[in-house]
Amino acid sequence: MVDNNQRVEFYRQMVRIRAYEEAIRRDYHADKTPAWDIGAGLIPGEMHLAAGQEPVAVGLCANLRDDDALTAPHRPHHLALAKGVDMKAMTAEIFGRTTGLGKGKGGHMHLFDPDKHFSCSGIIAEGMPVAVGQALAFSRRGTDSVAVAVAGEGAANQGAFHEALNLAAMWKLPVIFIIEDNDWAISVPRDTSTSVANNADRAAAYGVPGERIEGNDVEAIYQAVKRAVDRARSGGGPTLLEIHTVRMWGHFEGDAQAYRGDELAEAEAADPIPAYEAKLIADDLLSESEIAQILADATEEVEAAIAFAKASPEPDPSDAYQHVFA
Amino acid sequence: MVDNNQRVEFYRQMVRIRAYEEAIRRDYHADKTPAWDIGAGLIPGEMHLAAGQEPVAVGLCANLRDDDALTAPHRPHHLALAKGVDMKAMTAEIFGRTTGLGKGKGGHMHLFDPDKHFSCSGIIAEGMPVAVGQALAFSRRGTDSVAVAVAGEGAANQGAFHEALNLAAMWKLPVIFIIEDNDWAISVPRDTSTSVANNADRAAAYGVPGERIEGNDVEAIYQAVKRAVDRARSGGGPTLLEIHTVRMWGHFEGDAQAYRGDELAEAEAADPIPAYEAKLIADDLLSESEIAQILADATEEVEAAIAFAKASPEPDPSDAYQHVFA
Amino acid sequence: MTVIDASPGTRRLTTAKAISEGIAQEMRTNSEVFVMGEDVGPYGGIFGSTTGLFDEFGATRILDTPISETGFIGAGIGAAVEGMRPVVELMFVDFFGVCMDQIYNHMAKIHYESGGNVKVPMVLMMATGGGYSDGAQHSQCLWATFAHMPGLKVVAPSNPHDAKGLMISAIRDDNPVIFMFHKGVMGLPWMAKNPRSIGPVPEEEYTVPIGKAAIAHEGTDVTVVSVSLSVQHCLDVAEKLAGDISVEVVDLRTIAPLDRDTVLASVAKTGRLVIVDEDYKSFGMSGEIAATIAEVDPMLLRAPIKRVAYPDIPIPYARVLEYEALPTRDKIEAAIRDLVS
Amino acid sequence: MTVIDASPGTRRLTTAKAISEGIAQEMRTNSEVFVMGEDVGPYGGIFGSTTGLFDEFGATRILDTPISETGFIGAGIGAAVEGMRPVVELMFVDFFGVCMDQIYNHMAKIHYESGGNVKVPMVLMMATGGGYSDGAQHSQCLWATFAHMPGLKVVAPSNPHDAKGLMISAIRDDNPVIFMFHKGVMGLPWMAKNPRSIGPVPEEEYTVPIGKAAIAHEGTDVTVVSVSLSVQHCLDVAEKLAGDISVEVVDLRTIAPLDRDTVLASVAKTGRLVIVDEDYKSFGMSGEIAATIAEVDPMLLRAPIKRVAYPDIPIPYARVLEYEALPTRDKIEAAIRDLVS
Ligand SMILES: Cc1ncc(C[n+]2csc(CCOP(=O)(O)OP(=O)(O)O)c2C)c(N)n1
Ligand SMILES: Cc1ncc(C[n+]2csc(CCOP(=O)(O)OP(=O)(O)O)c2C)c(N)n1
Ligand SMILES: [Mg+2]
Ligand SMILES: [Mg+2]
Repeated sequence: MVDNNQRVEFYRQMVRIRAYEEAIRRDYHADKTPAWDIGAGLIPGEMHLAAGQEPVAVGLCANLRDDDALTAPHRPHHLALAKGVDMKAMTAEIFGRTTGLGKGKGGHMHLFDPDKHFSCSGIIAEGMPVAVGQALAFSRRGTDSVAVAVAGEGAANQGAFHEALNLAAMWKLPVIFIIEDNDWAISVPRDTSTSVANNADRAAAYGVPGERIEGNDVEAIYQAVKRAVDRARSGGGPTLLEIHTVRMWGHFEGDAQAYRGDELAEAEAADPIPAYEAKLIADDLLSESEIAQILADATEEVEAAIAFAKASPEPDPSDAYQHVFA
Repeated sequence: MVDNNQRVEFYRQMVRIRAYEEAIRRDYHADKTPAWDIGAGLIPGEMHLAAGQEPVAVGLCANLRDDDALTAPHRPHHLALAKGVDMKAMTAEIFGRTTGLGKGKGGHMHLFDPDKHFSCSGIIAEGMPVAVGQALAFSRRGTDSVAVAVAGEGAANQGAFHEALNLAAMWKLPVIFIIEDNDWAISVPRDTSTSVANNADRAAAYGVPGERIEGNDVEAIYQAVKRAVDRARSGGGPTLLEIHTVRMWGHFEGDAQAYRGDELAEAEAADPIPAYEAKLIADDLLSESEIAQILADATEEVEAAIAFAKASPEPDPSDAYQHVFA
Repeated sequence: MTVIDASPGTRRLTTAKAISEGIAQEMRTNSEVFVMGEDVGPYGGIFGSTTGLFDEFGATRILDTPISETGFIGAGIGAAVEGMRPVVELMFVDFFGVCMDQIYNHMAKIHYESGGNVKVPMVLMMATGGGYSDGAQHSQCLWATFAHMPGLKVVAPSNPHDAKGLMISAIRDDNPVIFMFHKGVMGLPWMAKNPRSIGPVPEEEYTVPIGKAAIAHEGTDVTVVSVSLSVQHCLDVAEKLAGDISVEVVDLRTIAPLDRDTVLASVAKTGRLVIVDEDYKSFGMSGEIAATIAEVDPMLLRAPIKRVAYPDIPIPYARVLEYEALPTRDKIEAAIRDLVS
Repeated sequence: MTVIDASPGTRRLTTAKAISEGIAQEMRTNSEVFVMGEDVGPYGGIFGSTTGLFDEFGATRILDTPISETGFIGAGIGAAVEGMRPVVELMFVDFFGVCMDQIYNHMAKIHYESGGNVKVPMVLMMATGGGYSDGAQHSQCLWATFAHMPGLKVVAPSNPHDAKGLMISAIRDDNPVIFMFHKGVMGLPWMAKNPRSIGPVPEEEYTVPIGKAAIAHEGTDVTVVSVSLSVQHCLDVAEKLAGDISVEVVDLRTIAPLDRDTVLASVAKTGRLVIVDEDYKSFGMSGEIAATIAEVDPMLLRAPIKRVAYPDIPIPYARVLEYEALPTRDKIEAAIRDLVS
């Protein structure tokens, strides 16, 4: 059972993440006029947002400590925020400023926060072996920290998935592999790319527990991850979880999504936040005014982070030559 | 049931392959004196022989036609011979002669016979996707040819294994994936590299049939492959078979095998050929004189191939610059 | 001599459209040609290289794949070995690291290892280049990495005309061809672009020869050798400087095999050489061109060569950092002026 | 100036033993160092780079891995990011294609992308080179491929002394270092070798600086720049020609970052340059060295440079074909004589 305070906290975190993604979306497009120009504006480049996938990040990270590691894929904001990465430094990175996590060198797909053991990569599935190595370091040092690798359902068809699972299973390392199944890999639907309906079935190929969580339900996700984290912390080795979620927006900003057809309207209707809100209201855990307050707080934090980013200095051109080598 | 003629033919093929591997072994070491020098002699370079694994090649290839494709790994002789690759041209290749399959450019890990749709590669598991592509071509053309990918049990931990299986399953292609489990990947025993005891269990990760065949028994192998080939030819898609076999010799010639301990004696004792011979004798299918004749025929063919190779011209140095591009 | 026919009334296409038209025309005449890759189907290719093909040829000839580059590039090789002519897309060159073994140990070498008995007639196309803040893992050029590997032909057109002609040549070639299109030359509606990314393209099928550079702009004072998007910048600079400095722009079009003769002839004429390369500077294309001169006759050079290449740093995200590193018009102009003065 | 101490009585080791000794000494003093790779355990490394380590340090610090290069190199990166110092072996450089993404998109770039906040102190060692008929997939050098990628240091020693010192430097370096050992310099009992593969190695720990070339043989008539096994051939030729032609042999030792100053100083002295490289000729190391001269001052050269490099062909199996292509002593000598005459 998830206690009531925690349930409200889940809601708060999901609202916070959504407020973040909406604000980034707004600012991403703000100065790309008249039409979308990928390289223009205050936030240039590719932008992969995670609206709809908040339950995964929140349910997952509620089980993690700062000393646990998490490797995220190209769609990382929800995970970074839930893992406790500083919103200001992360936003500044997305705006390419010197105050950013990577001093403007990384960008939105390359957010590194060593204090929170958070990292990400734009190459599909390639964060998975890295998490295995973090878990290896933890276990060699005798700590009970765990490492989490998050990847999309499309990533489960990459060789790196297989190698990472086998290695973690073989060495019984404290790794939790999370597949975020949002039904799509860019324009390719899951059922034309993946030979099994349930990636958790692939756990059998490594002799590790596997579980698929339907419903995009933050509490069910929290519970399933909790079982996996407990197992990993106590030396029980890795777990593979596939979490069915929803990609409410395009693959990246600017994606016209013609390929989605009717499914798009369904996806938009499957927004997990109002659904969870309704539940909490029904359970008498949230009032209208609390809801408004949560949203207001989230908005304030997000806008402050964006204001911080915008007010931060741009790098000096010569900074480009720094940090090639330590 | 395997008919009696076929059983004798299985025996004949296994003897033929063993005679071949023994002769290559002899000639490989013949002029590497006083001690093993990998680059010296008439057959230089790495040499991976398959003594003990004959039942796999013979049981497998008895199900294949010339128009079926087979991609073999770094240990290819038994498979090539069973698939019908010309022994003389193959031997000449191993001796680096102009009459060789690749005019001396490929060597023992790179045997290509387009007429038999046979190829191999020295890179672990990387022949598996190629077989998928051959099957794709067959199915696009509407033929009932099948493609077979053979790889060792060590190869089943490579990403390419996973990607090839998923792709073949997704597209329901006529591919038979054969894992030759000889318990070792060079010096690394299977149980320290592979997180499942049975690679056939990995078939579940792709929703395809999987079967492990114990006993290194050519007839059981033949039957299992037959089911898989029939399924593939009739549009039923891929199958994953793991065949437990034995590596009687070193990983490559020159391998001192100190890491094997007692298991080595067991492996040498597990020679499948005398065992099968005894069975056929017991079933009254072979007499002593027939056995002697089969061996004599095999030896004669093998020695003729080696003589052909030795008598064939070495390439002209300038040939090195030919065939970079078609 | 430039092969671009710019006569008025000629139909103008984006490079993306020119590529997909080239593929479509080959597919109509040769049933062995098919296309495979991520998002090449209904989406039409992330950078538009397969736009419209799915509608015309359907799912049996335009195959969306899982995210399994080793798997599907290997499958392309297998199909090619059996005589088909796959056109396979690796979405970004930056992803080569997950599938390079298939590319350089198999696609590139099978023909040689087989003593010429097996052919691998396959096109592997991929997007290259930066300039739009896509960061260190999505902005590279890396052509030298492929050109360094024997057995691969590597082309990188700078304009729509050459793109179509090179694609048709690549499909018809019996060898594996790496076809690199810089995102900046594709003429995409959603990316800032040089007008040169849209240009005249004949309707009919035609080929542009692989292995032949073009003199994209004739000149006598200085030779500027470049490839792909940077050629557009070089042409802009050459036109700007015309009357003042006479710049000869060599568009390599093919990186491997390198058309050394055209480079040497131009340098013999001008005595000065600037190499402009968006790929990393060291151990790359710019070095190879310098070596070509140095091993034939360094005395051809009246002055040291100049390299305007990507410095040896990972590609930074922030625009100001990325443009510090990119080979921009300003840097090209400065290098030319420096050399000629 | 050569750093090899050849005073009589000095202990002599093979390069393989020198490498494993360097690793062992670092492991004794730093518990964060561990070794991972295929057959690095009881087998001791296919080319002997980890001989004896398993006996001393056991399975918890010397980890045999599955054949999952992306998996275990990625795991090395993860461990390094957490502050450990993994020494990871990729058995043959030729296998880089199955795991290059981890190497160049992750190991090489994380430090930069993180704005310097994350370090990846990792050694990735691998065997290179041919000459013993191992064919197109097991005989390559490919150092230029790694050197072309920013963020990687690439070393390739030519002798036991440098191998130990460079290994210790590499382990202590806070950056990823690619440590390439040519099989021919390892001093293996089962491979024909040059006596230079066994040599004096101090017992104590010492470092050889990364990024510094050595003048392996002083001379005044011609500069020969090379790396790894080819340096041994160059030294043989230099000694043979001594009295007749005075050859300066520059052993780069590190390929990236390249010690351009040492090369330039030598060429400034001799006016003649031969580059000897077992890696493929085009788009590689030889080009970069040529460019280094050409962009500083082509007038340093009294004659065109010569490249004795692997031609742009896949590596053939048959001995006669392979030796036709390899940079042999005869070819090096001929190039030198040609240049000086
Ligand atoms: C190795 C590799 N191949 C292809 C891509 C291009 N790519 C970026 S995101 C993506 C789809 C990923 O789908 P999924 O894993 O389901 O994650 P999602 O985007 O749905 O969150 C693709 C193909 C990549 N970044 N890396
Ligand atoms: C990608 C790759 N990694 C490593 C190697 C080196 N290698 C050659 S054979 C081999 C062991 C293969 O074991 P297995 O697949 O079981 O086949 P077996 O040798 O037992 O037939 C290894 C590691 C290689 N050739 N390719
Ligand atoms: Mg997805
Ligand atoms: Mg095996």
